[in-house]
Amino acid sequence: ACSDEAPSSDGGTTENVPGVTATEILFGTHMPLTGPAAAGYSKIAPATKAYFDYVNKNGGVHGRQIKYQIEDDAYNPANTQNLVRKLVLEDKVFAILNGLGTPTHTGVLDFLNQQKVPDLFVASGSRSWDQPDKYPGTFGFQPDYTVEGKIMADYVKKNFAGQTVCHFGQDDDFGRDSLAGVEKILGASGVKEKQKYVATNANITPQIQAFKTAGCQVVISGTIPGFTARALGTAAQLAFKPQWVVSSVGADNLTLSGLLGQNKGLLEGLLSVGYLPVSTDDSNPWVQLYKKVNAEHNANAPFDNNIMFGMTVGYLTVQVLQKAGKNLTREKLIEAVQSGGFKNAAAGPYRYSKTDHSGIGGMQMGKISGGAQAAFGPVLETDEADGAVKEYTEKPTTPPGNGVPQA
Amino acid sequence: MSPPSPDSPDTGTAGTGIRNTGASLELRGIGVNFGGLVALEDVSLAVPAGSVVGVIGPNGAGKTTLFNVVCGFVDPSAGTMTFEGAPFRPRPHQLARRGIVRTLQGVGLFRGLSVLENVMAGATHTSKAGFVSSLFGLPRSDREERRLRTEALELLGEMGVADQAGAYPETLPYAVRKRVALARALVARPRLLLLDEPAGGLSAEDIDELAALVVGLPARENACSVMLVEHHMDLVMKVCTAIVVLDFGRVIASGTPDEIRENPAVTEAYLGAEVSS
Amino acid sequence: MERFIFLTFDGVSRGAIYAAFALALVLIWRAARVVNFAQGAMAVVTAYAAYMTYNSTGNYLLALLVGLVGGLLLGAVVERGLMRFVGHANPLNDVIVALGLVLLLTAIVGMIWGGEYRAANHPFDTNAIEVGGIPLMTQYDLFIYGSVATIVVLLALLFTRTPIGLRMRAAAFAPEVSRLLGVRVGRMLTLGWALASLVGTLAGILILPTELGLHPHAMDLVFASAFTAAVVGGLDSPVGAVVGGIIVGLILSYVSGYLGAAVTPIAVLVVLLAVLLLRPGGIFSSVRARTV
Amino acid sequence: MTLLEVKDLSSGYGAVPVLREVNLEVPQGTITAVLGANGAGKTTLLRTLTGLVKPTGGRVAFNGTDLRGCKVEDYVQRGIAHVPEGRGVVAELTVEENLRLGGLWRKDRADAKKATDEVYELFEPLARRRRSLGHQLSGGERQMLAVGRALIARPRLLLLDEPSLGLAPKVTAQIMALLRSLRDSTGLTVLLVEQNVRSALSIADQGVVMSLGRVVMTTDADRLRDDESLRHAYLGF
Amino acid sequence: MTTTEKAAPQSPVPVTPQRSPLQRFVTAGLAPALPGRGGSTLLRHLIWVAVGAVAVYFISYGIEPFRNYQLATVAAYLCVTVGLTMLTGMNGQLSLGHGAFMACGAYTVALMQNEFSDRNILGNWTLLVSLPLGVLVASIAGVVIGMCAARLRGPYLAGVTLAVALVVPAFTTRFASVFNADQGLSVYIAPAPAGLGPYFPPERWLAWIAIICAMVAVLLIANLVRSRFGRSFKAVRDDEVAARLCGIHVARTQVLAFVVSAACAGLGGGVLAVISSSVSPSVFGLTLSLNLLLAIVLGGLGSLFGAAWGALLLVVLPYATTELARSFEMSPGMANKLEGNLPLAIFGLTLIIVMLLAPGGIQGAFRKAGFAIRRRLHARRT
Ligand SMILES: Nc1ncnc2c1ncn2[C@@H]1O[C@H](COP(=O)(O)OP(=O)(O)OP(=O)(O)O)[C@@H](O)[C@H]1O
Ligand SMILES: Nc1ncnc2c1ncn2[C@@H]1O[C@H](COP(=O)(O)OP(=O)(O)OP(=O)(O)O)[C@@H](O)[C@H]1O
Ligand SMILES: [Mg+2]
Ligand SMILES: [Mg+2]
Repeated sequence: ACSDEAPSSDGGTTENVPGVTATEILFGTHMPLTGPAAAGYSKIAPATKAYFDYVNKNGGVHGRQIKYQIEDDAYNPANTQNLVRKLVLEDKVFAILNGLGTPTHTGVLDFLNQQKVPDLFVASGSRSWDQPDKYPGTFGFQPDYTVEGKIMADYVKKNFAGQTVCHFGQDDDFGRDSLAGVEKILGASGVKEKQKYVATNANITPQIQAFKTAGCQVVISGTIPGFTARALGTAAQLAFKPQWVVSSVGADNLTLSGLLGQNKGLLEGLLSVGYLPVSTDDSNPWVQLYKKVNAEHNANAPFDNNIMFGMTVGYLTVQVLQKAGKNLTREKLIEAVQSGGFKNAAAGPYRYSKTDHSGIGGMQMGKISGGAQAAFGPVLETDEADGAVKEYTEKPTTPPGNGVPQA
Repeated sequence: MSPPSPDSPDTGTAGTGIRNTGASLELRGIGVNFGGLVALEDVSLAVPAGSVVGVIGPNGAGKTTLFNVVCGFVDPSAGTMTFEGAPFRPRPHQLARRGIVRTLQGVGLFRGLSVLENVMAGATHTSKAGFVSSLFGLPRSDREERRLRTEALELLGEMGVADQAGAYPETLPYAVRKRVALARALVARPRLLLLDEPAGGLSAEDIDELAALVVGLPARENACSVMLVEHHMDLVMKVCTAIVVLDFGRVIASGTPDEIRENPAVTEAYLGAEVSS
Repeated sequence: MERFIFLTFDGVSRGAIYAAFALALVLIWRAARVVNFAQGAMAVVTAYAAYMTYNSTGNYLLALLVGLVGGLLLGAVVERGLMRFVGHANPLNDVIVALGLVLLLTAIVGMIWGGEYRAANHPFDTNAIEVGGIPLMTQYDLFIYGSVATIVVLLALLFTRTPIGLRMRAAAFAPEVSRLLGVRVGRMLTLGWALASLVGTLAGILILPTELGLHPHAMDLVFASAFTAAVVGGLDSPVGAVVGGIIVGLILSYVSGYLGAAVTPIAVLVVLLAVLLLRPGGIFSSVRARTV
Repeated sequence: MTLLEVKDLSSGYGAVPVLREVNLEVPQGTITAVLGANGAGKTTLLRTLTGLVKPTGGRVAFNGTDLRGCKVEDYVQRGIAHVPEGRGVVAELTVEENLRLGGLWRKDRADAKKATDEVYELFEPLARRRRSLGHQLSGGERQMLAVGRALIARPRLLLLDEPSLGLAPKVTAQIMALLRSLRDSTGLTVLLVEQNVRSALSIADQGVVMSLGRVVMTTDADRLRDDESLRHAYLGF
Repeated sequence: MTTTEKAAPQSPVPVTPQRSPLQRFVTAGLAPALPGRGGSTLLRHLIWVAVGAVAVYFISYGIEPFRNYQLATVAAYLCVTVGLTMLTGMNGQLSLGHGAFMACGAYTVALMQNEFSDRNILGNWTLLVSLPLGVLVASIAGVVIGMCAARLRGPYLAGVTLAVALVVPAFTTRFASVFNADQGLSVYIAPAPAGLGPYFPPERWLAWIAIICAMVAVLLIANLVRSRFGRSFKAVRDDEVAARLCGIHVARTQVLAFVVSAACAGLGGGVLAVISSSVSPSVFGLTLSLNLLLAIVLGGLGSLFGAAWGALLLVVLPYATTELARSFEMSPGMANKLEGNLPLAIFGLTLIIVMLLAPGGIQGAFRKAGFAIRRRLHARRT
């Protein structure tokens, strides 16, 4: 059909909003379900979907059921470009939700922006998502890697004063931004040895040996779980025992002990930083709620931080939808996110506003001891610029009784 | 007849036993080693213009190696070569341009090319179409292709296989393939043609035709001399104006066919006594 | 200097494993003139078998045995059930079918065991043996050296000293002639694949503890390195595979240690080009074929 | 006694028929020369006999037993050796290994060894080049190797496809003489495809002429050799 | 490596020089080509390209934006597959690294386009500078690798090109200030010309750009293949010694084939960058290179039609398998396990089955069918 006169994506009228009908809202996402990057991450989208199913069973949002279409991009940007266009142009989704990965999602930013498709809660800590002028429809979710780096460094500065601090990072924006954050607190000279790894080369012995030679006592680590585990294993082999402080990306106790197997004892004492409740903390009401949803709608998949993450995204989305109101449009959705003030399982505040599209701004240190990971100390908050790291004092919330946020 | 001595005043043609009529190709003192193996040693010979020179000898005597030296596939460890009076350092892909073409033991046709294309490929070096005109399909390229095609068809006609122009080599009888290979060699208008066992695998009838053809080559419009390696003595005796005999990489005899036939050393090393019936 | 020695030892232990994997490729190349792009995926399947065994019994040797026997079987099955039927009109067909097999095996493994990384446990002490304060190698490294050396020696003997080896080589180079000489070419192919798969499995099991862990794609990058190693050494030579493997291991270690991990692929390419420009058939290529 | 009996044998490549109902009897202890123009189907006949080309009809009996369903690999053990046309040499193996391969299946190690030595004696260029790879050999040396290797099997029936191709006249004569003496001393049966009609007929007992995939004449070799009109009619010289 | 093309059986139909274009089209690739026949190669190929372009123009109006995007992707891949088919199918050189040449083109286009837009030089015409420049850069890379490739055969060539494929991410990481490492660059692409109307879908405009590029690539390669160079390519593949004796410089011919195909890949990469308005290294990784190879083999190596099939497959096959897998109803537990893996399994299985049943690829199967039909027609006529 000739569609010259029938623009499909202006989204200006309430009655003709892509992906929204009287009974349904359709979200789409791209995730690595297969391929080397799939480990762990493949559990996020199904968890979100499970939470949506839970909400749907409880009547949906404003009477609409939430549909979630998950596309497997295998962490290959070429696939992402293709699949996101399919989601937008062919499946006509209402919004893209929680697309995962920096390189993958970067490739579709311009497209989504041109099409004016809301691009919510990108699952990556890159700072790229927070550009309201250039990408008004894109919002981050997790604390960016610089914020994370600053918070870790702040803790190290206060608690390991005088010790030799080093930084281990992935050779991309993750490691780079993380190091930038650390150096904002400790100064460039405060980090004695900086080493990088690439995800395609699992042998990091040369790097770890460099740390040992440099006499590092604390290593702050912007690593994915596989490399956190390898770093610990390799260090042990070299009889090198620094204090590890690891980014939330690579510090999930469950994942790490799986990776380390018989050597999981090495995790003892590992410091981490997090923005969600620890998945093993059964006393946490959010964990209780999510576990229930997981059992009912997600075939009781092994419950880890990835599932926490997915469920929280789902919860936040429902909060936003409630706020956007019955007459749902893309503009209203974006306005709703920008109005901010969301509170849920996340430790820190969501910073969403007209001028700020970055996500969660607060984190809490955690520690593995006796085989269990637990958060400790205050929730800390900072920005990616030169702002100080300060305490966030608001009380944590608990979920409503039926587990579905109300408008 | 004894091998030519290096200081012989007439080295160039002494080996052939033919009066010097202006040598087309001339080899002096060629030697080749493969590791420890001496494949050729001090080989001198000349192919005068307008002659058909046969190279014979026992298996492994170095005949093919000699051809390889002339074609530049093997670098000689000693000796010099001249072609048409000028010193000559062969490189295989430039041979055709210099006027030397060689056929291979077996057929060596391109299996992915039709008969016509095979023959056209033989004249590749004469095409004046450059990369750009070929890439853009310019008239120059078309013109040259048409010329090649005409010439190729002409030669295929001469060999009596024009009706097979569109066929692929593998589907053709061996004798036809041999003819195509010959057409491919001749389309390049060589002045010296090297034939490596042209009669191998051919029937008596085909060999007779081949002989007639080879004898006629020097008299063709584009006259060419021929150097020929062959074990089929009938053919060699019939077509050659001179014969060189190699054994263990050395020239052990040379002369006219009749001289060679009578030479006891050649009989001993190569011909052997015909099996009596 | 200390760093250099350290990096050298690190490179050699890595290289030994690439060597084992490269050996598997060399084996199939010698037996069937095929570069088996599915080698990695096949090794993953058998590594899972070994993993399951070790987890349920705690017996490393038993697990190793299960893996190796599984490898033998898998190799035979792949040859008998699949590669045998591939048309040889075009040598690329083998490559494509192998790639198809990679996708299929990866998908099946993913369906059964999921995409998670699993720890590859082993009963060896991982504390490095230090010499002069430089941690040189672990017990596990010694185990690797031992296994790889054994395999190389056995394979070399097999190929050069035994009739079976001669048959395998002949069958690969000239199947038709070999059949006329009474060589059961089909069986030789199956045997070649089975052996190669066994060696590949061993390499896979050996390398896992030094990689991120077992998951459906665990061998993807190992395959690339091993292929490079095999090519550097000359695909026809088991000794070449070992030397090639160690060269690749050393490059990866030195370059990663001195220039940064990100540069390693560039270094590998440069070395590969340098080696192959000097010896287009790999370091251990035999005499150049006579073409005319 | 008939060692090899071919009845109505047909075969071809893909859909293209080449052999058309070939009938042939080869008596034990004789040499049969198969003659014919290029493309007559001689090679195809030999290839069909040893199963390299699947027959589309007819049957082959060797020593009274039907060879249908017999695997290519088994022929040599039954006593049939086939020297294929052209390069029947494993180019990547050395001369020694090629010869070893020829006797691998034999139980009688000592005799295999003896046969190998005989081959070296017979083809003395091979003895000089034991450690050379197949592809380094000259055309004729390869041919010697292929023929020699077949002899190591000590076959009862030897199928030779243009053994004289690329061989010096002396060696050709040598091989012909050898075949004759093997026939006389050991009762070897030979099916000899040759373009070199004269030398083939010089030792053959029986001549078979093929044309366009059919056997057009089977006769005594002597007759074919001596009767010029017959030769003219069938062989063109 | 000698990639052998199954020799077509001798044509049972006598080859007549004068045939209608339709007849020629029907039998193109079926009959043994008789090169050097009358008429202008350029004109003949131009007519085909024009017909194709007009057809695609109308098609692009008839389909949805996403289909237009898919069409554009097919066109981008087509640029690459024609070159690769020429290289692998006709010249017998195997490359596992063409993704890297695509990356050369793509990054050049990206950097140029962004440079233009930074200097406020806007408009679609800048592509006329960027794309050729991308082709140039890819060609230069092609010369370097091609010179090495010309010395290598079979798996050794595969080994080197594999290493080339793996180098792309390393380069972008090493020179992150230019290429921005893994994250890649977004590419400034001017909107469709205003003359096309305010609601003209950008995908259709991009599809046009891509198709024009593909047509140019196909046209030029078709010319080349029909020229003496095409003949030399095949000659070198079939028998190097004989080719040299025919006066063909083997190494130079191989380098030329490599460079031309690298240039095509550069164009394809550039087009891909344009239509997706972004570049990043993992797009051009080993997976892409292997997929390209897979596509041309499945399409059929013998002719350029195979390249077209291949390009189509690259887009359709992943899409189709995912849709197929999605059509099965599954419980959430099942779904978690099978999601992603099922399409992968179907994809792999398809590859294997096609290769076993139709080793000549799609074009080979068509060719066979064509022969059967023609033989039958011929039989009926006589
Ligand atoms: N590339 C090579 N490497 C090693 N030896 C070689 C090589 N080329 C030739 N030879 C040896 O050199 C000798 C001469 O070989 P050549 O091929 O020239 O013989 P020929 O006279 O052509 O024999 P034929 O009549 O059997 O073809 C042979 O013994 C051969 O084995
Ligand atoms: N592999 C093949 N595919 C298709 N046709 C073939 C094949 N091999 C042979 N032919 C055809 O079969 C026919 C008989 O060939 P064959 O090789 O048996 O003849 P021949 O009598 O041995 O000839 P020559 O004296 O040339 O060796 C020929 O027309 C040939 O073109
Ligand atoms: Mg010779
Ligand atoms: Mg024959």
